[in-house]
Amino acid sequence: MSVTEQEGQITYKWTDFKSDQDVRWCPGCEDYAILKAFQTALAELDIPREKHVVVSGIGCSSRLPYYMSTYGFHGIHGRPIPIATGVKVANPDLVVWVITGDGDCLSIGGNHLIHVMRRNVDIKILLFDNRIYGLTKGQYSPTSDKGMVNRTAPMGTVEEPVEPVALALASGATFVARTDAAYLKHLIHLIVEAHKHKGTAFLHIYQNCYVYNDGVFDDFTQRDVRDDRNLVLEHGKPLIFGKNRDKGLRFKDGMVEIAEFEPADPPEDITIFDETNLSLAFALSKLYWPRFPVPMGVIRRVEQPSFEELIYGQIEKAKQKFSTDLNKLIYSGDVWEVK
Amino acid sequence: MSVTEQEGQITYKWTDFKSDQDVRWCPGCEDYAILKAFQTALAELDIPREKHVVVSGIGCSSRLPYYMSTYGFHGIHGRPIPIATGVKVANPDLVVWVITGDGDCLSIGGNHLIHVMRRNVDIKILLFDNRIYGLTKGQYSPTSDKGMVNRTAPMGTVEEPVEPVALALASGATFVARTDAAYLKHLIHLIVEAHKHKGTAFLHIYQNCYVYNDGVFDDFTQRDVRDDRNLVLEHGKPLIFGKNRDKGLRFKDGMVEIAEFEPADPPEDITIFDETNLSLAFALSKLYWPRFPVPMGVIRRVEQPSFEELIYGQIEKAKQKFSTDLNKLIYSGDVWEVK
Amino acid sequence: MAKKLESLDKVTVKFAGDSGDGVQVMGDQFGNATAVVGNDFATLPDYPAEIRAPQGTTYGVSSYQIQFAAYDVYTPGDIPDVLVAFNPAALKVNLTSLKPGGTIIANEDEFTEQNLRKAGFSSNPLEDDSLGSFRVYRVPITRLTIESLKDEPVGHKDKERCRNFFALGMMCWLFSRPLEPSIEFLKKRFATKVQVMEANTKALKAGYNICDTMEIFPIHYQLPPAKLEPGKYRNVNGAFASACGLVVASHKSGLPLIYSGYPITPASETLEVLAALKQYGAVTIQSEDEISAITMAIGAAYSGAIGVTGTSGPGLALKTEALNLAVMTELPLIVFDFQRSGPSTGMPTKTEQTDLLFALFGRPAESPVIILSPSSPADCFWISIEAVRLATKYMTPVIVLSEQFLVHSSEPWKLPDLDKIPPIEVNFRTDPKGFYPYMRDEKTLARPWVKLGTPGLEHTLGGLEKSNIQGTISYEPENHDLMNKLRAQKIQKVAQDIPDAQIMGPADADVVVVGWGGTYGHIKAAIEMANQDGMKVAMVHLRYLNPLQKNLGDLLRRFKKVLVPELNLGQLSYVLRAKYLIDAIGYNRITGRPFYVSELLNFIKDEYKSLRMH
Amino acid sequence: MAKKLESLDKVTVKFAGDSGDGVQVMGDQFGNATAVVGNDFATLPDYPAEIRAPQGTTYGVSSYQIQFAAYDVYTPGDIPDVLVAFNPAALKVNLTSLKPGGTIIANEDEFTEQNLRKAGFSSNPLEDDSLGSFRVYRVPITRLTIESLKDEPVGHKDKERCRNFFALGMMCWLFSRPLEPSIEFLKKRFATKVQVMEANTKALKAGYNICDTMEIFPIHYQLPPAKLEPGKYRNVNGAFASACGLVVASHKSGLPLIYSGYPITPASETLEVLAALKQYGAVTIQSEDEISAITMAIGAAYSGAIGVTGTSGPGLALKTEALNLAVMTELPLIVFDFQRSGPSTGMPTKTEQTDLLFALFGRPAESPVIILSPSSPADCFWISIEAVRLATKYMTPVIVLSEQFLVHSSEPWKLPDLDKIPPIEVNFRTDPKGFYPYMRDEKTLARPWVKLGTPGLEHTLGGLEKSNIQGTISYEPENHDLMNKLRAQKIQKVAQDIPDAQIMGPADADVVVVGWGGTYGHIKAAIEMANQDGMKVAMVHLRYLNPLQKNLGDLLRRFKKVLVPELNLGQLSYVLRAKYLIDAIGYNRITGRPFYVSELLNFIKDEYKSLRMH
Ligand SMILES: Cc1ncc(C[n+]2csc(CCOP(=O)(O)OP(=O)(O)O)c2C)c(N)n1
Ligand SMILES: Cc1ncc(C[n+]2csc(CCOP(=O)(O)OP(=O)(O)O)c2C)c(N)n1
Ligand code: SF4
Ligand code: SF4
Ligand SMILES: [Mg+2]
Ligand SMILES: [Mg+2]
Repeated sequence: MSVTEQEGQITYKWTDFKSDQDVRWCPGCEDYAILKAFQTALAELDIPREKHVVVSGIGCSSRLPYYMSTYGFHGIHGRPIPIATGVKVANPDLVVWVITGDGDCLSIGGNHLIHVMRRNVDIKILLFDNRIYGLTKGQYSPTSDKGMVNRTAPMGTVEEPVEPVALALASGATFVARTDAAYLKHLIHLIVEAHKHKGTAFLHIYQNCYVYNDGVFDDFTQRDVRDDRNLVLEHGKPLIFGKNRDKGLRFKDGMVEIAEFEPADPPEDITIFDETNLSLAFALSKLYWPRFPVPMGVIRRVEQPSFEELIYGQIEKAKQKFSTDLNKLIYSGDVWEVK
Repeated sequence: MSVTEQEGQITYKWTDFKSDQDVRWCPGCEDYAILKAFQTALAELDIPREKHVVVSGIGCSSRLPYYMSTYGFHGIHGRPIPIATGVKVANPDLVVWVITGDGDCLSIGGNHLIHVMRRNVDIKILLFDNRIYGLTKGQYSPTSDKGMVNRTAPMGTVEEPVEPVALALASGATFVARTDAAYLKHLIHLIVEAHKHKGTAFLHIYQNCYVYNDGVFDDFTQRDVRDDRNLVLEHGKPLIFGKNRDKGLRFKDGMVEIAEFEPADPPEDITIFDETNLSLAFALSKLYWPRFPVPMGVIRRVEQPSFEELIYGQIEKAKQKFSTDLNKLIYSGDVWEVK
Repeated sequence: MAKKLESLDKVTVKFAGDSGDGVQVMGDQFGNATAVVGNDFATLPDYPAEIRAPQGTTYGVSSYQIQFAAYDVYTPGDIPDVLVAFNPAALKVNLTSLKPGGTIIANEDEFTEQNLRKAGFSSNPLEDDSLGSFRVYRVPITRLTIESLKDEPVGHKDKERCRNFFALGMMCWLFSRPLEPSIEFLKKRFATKVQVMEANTKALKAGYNICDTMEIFPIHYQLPPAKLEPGKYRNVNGAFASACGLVVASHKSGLPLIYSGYPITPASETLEVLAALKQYGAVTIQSEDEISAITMAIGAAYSGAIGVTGTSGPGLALKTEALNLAVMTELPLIVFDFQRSGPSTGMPTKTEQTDLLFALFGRPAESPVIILSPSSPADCFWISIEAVRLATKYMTPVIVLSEQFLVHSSEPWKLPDLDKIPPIEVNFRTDPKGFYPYMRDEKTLARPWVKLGTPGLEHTLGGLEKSNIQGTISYEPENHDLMNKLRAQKIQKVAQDIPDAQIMGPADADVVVVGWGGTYGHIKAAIEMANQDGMKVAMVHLRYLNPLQKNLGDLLRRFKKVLVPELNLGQLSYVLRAKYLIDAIGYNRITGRPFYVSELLNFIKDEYKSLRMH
Repeated sequence: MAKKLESLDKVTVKFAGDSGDGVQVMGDQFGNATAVVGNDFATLPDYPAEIRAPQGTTYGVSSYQIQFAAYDVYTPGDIPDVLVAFNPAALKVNLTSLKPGGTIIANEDEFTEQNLRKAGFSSNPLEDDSLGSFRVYRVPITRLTIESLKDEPVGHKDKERCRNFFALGMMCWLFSRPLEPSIEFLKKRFATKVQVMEANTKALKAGYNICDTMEIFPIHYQLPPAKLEPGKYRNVNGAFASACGLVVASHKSGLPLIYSGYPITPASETLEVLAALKQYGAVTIQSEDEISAITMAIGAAYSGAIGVTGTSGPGLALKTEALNLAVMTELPLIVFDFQRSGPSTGMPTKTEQTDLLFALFGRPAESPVIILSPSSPADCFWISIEAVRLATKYMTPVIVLSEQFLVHSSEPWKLPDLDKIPPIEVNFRTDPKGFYPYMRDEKTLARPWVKLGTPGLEHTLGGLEKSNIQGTISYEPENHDLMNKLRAQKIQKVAQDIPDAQIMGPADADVVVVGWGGTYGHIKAAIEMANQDGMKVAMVHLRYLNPLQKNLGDLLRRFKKVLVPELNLGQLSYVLRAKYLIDAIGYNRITGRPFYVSELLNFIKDEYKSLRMH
């Protein structure tokens, strides 16, 4: 550990967030990249290490807390969100992170995702979406493509995949962002943005599972195609993409179309992206390659009081309004005396 | 029972769907109205009574199966959807209904809602949304208004309500509709439409709980105001509402605005409603009184193969492709003989 | 006209009527008046399963039973001596459980043809001979109430609603109870509705006075005060006592209290009571389901707070998996199970004691936890405190097995001196030197508890098996064996930290009756009667169910017969048999209601007799 | 040069290496070759917990153990006589469990400095004296493989990958096994990759021939064929046998099979096997969680199908609430619990038998179910069929307690004549006359099963308590007591319908060893050895755990000592103590691996000795 205290400031290196445990993901797994990004982001945040709590469920991704030098909790399958909620509500001073997988968060744990969104608990959720169950060796997940052949669907899955971003939005998310594990800088940036947000932040990360679902995101994340196949969102800017920035999106009456134009000369009716526009965010969340570019970046960000803020607000109010004398509590009924 | 067989046709009256059990909801409860509508719709459908299976969870609403003369199953809290899925998959000939409440379906059972939508199992879900827990005597539900004072939130709830329609849409719903229990005819109509749909149908019904949440929908459902405060959706028609049909909605770039106009003369740019337009449906689902009229009717309807259809399709294919001789199964490994 | 005044020493009264008849308020107020005259008492409200059943139906009957006496009272009474029936349905459902020769006071105004039909009477029982064996008083309560309020400036409906206070006035006269507590109550309750308050007060007095003037009852009764320990008392039910105990434990330990629960009958009450105690810092969360409720509590416990969750059968079932996480991470966690009739949804508003084996064994793998159980409504307070003490000291989940009966039943509670309750000492680890997350305290085998945010103690917990001491993930065969045995030993060590089991009753008894939970009062009453009848029967009542008290086996082996009455099919019996190879004999009934003292007495008698015959 | 050929009667061999070394295939093929020469055998694959641990690490070691003999084999062997170590890590993790004086065959090419360091060796054990007590054969397996394939038209990597077949060839020579089955296998496996097939075949032969030619082993062995019952055999593991049994039961009963499960180790395998059997009509659903899995199965059962769900500890925990719904609605439902090490996530890839009390008591309230447990991989087939028979006949959930060990372990299975398996008779109610949903069959107490869609039998089931016979919602106290007792009796009645418990071993034994589940083979082997050692020890192995067989109590009371070895802290012991007041003595170890026969033998010896001393 090398913490330098300068004028009350702590300066961490990303390695200060490494634990002494051997990392045991498969060689080639993109979980390594996310771990590194996470450690780097935490070093950037400059918050004392002991204030961070990293809570996870069960899955390959959920092993992450063991590799961190912060406080950590490796929970049970599907439940990292309520565990993290408990941690945060019990001690709002902590910085609470959730590490979860597509199975953990969207299959068994899907309900908690809905409810944490509407509560807006100030926790940061990093969803490692590899569209497969890694730890249990290759069954399909809720984000697996329809028709995908795998261990529990030898003739192909028959279910439509669910879109995590759309689900979060529908549930009342106040911060939603998306990126790919291979976009290291973007990922670090979004982790930092997620932290800055007061309330629940949901970060959807495409993550390649090298063993059971290799290359599933390649079509739109490979270095040579990504500029043409990603739509990087910027608040207040028109929805323009393409290596030459010569394509844009137009939304009207709930429909979207791609406009192509001369690089320097976008038409006026290209839709301007607005982080606070829920319907637009939802429409964007449902764009997929190859029909559309895949949106990346902050998809929604709005301010709203957090759950624990409101809870402790009520407690303060009650303390002002009612007596806090414990005796008053037990004497609160009709009391009589026997002599 | 009075069934008349005419040229192979059965003719039911709604009373043929009544059971011999006393109905035990509170006097004044709107569950009575939905029960009646349901029985009436079933009579309209002209399907043999024994083909209907009504599955419910736990809650006031979930008592409904006992009052039906069909097959019924009163399950456990939050699980009617998977139970119904099991019934339907085991026997696709049956007509399977789910009766559920806002707590049952959206709190403890929220996850099953997501997953049945993406599976598109051919079951029909009737959500009785009274924005409260009735059976357990008045705690708040996921649809309760923020700030509402109730038994578990004596200083008001601190959670944003969840919108069932938005959640269903985000999860991949192929049929979503909404109405109010007081709109008897509309309700009957939508139940029939739900039945016609092949795949999961989700019907969101506002239902007044007379005892614990009386009048919560009155603002936009009372007879004298409803025309101005509801937006009745019709596929292919412009989004026009108002007693005098002098107001309409315009959607652009994810934003919506109300246009007022002369009754006979709607502007051209009023958005045309399209049942298959997902983004529009989502945007509509988030409109609330008093800022906007509340959309009623079929909000989304698209065709997609149902879950059980695909499952049995695969089974048929496998039967054609592989031997169905049981001995082949046990002899499938390396077999040797001991003499 | 002076009325005959007789002395009685013990009475059970039941008020019964439609949900709208206000019998619960009436019962509560009668209890208060009973307290003031110094009788001991116990009460049992009974609500209909339906939210608001149609008026006049048998399944819509709400009732309130109270037993009071000139000496110690342990139960709300088996079957009433006196039934106040506000309508035919109330009479109907209570007829089969009324003392032979008992008294019925019926509001004859409600015995209309329609109501009689709804209740399933073919003719009016007040007029035919069917009530021959009872003393029946027909009182036109509704009409008398309205008559007495004819000058009051409130509407007809409001006047009618005063009939419970009119009836209360009558009962106060009949049993010589003062009206003042009820008058005080009305003042508070209707502080902003003065006219309603005055109408009710007037009805109350009218009910009292009319008995004094008119020939309604030929006689009235007086019960000398019970010899209760001196002190201040209040009436308390289990829901309130449990919540109160948690708040006090939070203050005594200096730890924040986080209670997360999902509504379920009859657990909701405790959540609701706590939700209204925010001024004491109690945080309550209504979670989306029981799984999130318990996992939130686990998160809170990891954070360094008292994490509590409460539920009933179906909900506890859902907490099973997460409970094991708490066992594995060795975190203090309190889980309340307010037992109700099952399996599955069962009879959700009824009581039974069927979750003992579930609490013991209701988790996959070897998963020992502490199990406590309160014996009475007031004991719920003490058990809450004890649960927090043991959970934090031994770093383990504690299950508190309460019961629907205890939640609603009430009894006078001698209010404790809060200052005399010892503090709950919690020593968070703060020293990073030599720290490992699974190092163990020698005496308790507890691992250290760390408040998150403490520098230098960063560590990760989780559900995978951990190496002892270091706490890193371990698949080492011998370590797993060791950890399983350590987890078991840790819970067994608690036996050193709790009082020994005590025998109540004659030292030379041949027969002992062992019980647990809310049957305490019933067993105690039965034992006292048995001993009065000349039998020598002792009693052991367990508040600690896991581990069992260390002297229990030896103690039970002293007796020729060990009897175990339970509201289940023999769960404690099973445990005693397996642990001590004692041929425990069960009395097992699961009817959804508490035992009758009389059936327990019969059971004891029969077993006692067969013992003597050998 | 002719080599010395010796006769042996029993050997345990273990293949160990990196996941990439192909030891599982090698083991399977060695098993096949072993079958062909007529030895009896049992196998145990062991996978690393990590998906794909870094190469050369100890936690990345994959292994395959096989015991084979000239007579009956009951277990895969305690510790190997022969270890084939593909790398230093494989040697490292197996060193402590290798027979003293045993044989090590090491691929010396992998004993590089880097690999030695990764495995935690400070010096090369093949070169220092640390392996002194073992017979060590250093073989440059990799180099020899590549050398032997120098003319093959495949890449270097592909050549290297043939080293498992090279080693297999060596082992076939060493134990005189034919190569043909493996050659056949390669033909099928690489039907479309002829060059790879040929390379592997060549490597296989080269491995064999090199031993014949070169001085690698001074000796080789031959085991005479075991005297197995004549018939056709295949090697089978528990996952496949369980799934197969369900498919056969579905055909024998004429009922559709709906299996819904959520993936979890080691239950996923059975779901995966079934998912690939669609041609037999098996419907599998991968549900969103375990709760939906079981409730889907309940829906299927209500519909009139065989509803099955399978899981392991944490998943079973989640099914608790719904299981009670099936108990209450009295529907046939099969629940597989493939037990694994817990509590909580525990050691998910390891075995233990810790869910017996959970299966018995792991539900709130009184909730009896049938519990069965297979004794061996092949028995999984029969238990599946028995589960379907009993569930549908008694209209009740059945829990099948399988184990991680049984799922993966394999043994030769004498293939049954499917036509001789009796049909499972299911009589759906079709007659509306006099129908009530809770009327009961006199003999079984089962209520009628109705296929949904049957006209005139419309009814509603649910979790609320029902009146007996009519099946309407009932809060009636005596009805609830009756229903609780009927549900219990119904399960007890099954004891009339199952074979009595049998004693295996000497009729005049003083000591009996009682076991259940996958320890069958280990206990049986220990018992045989004990009796060979002159002790008189009998054995009773339970496949029916609830209800227990009706003669069991009497049978056990005949013995002076009842020993109960279990991979838990004494769960069957607890049951036997409680039921029969027998002082059952447990041998309890929870290490995540099966018993060693030797430790059981020691336990038996000690207890036997202490008995003689009295
Ligand atoms: C209650 C329960 N059910 C099932 C499992 C088995 N299980 C462990 S991880 C997992 C899914 C892993 O997939 P995902 O969440 O996508 O994480 P990944 O491994 O892909 O990172 C499952 C089904 C479990 N541990 N607990
Ligand atoms: C596992 C479980 N948790 C909790 C309950 C208690 N419970 C029964 S119904 C209900 C909620 C009812 O609300 P809703 O679904 O909105 O139905 P309503 O009564 O309003 O129609 C709850 C919490 C239960 N029966 N089972
Ligand atoms: S299985 Fe996939 S997700 Fe899991 S560690 Fe390996 S590559 Fe990564
Ligand atoms: S509590 Fe509300 S929802 Fe329930 S029956 Fe009564 S009025 Fe209807
Ligand atoms: Mg995944
Ligand atoms: Mg509701």
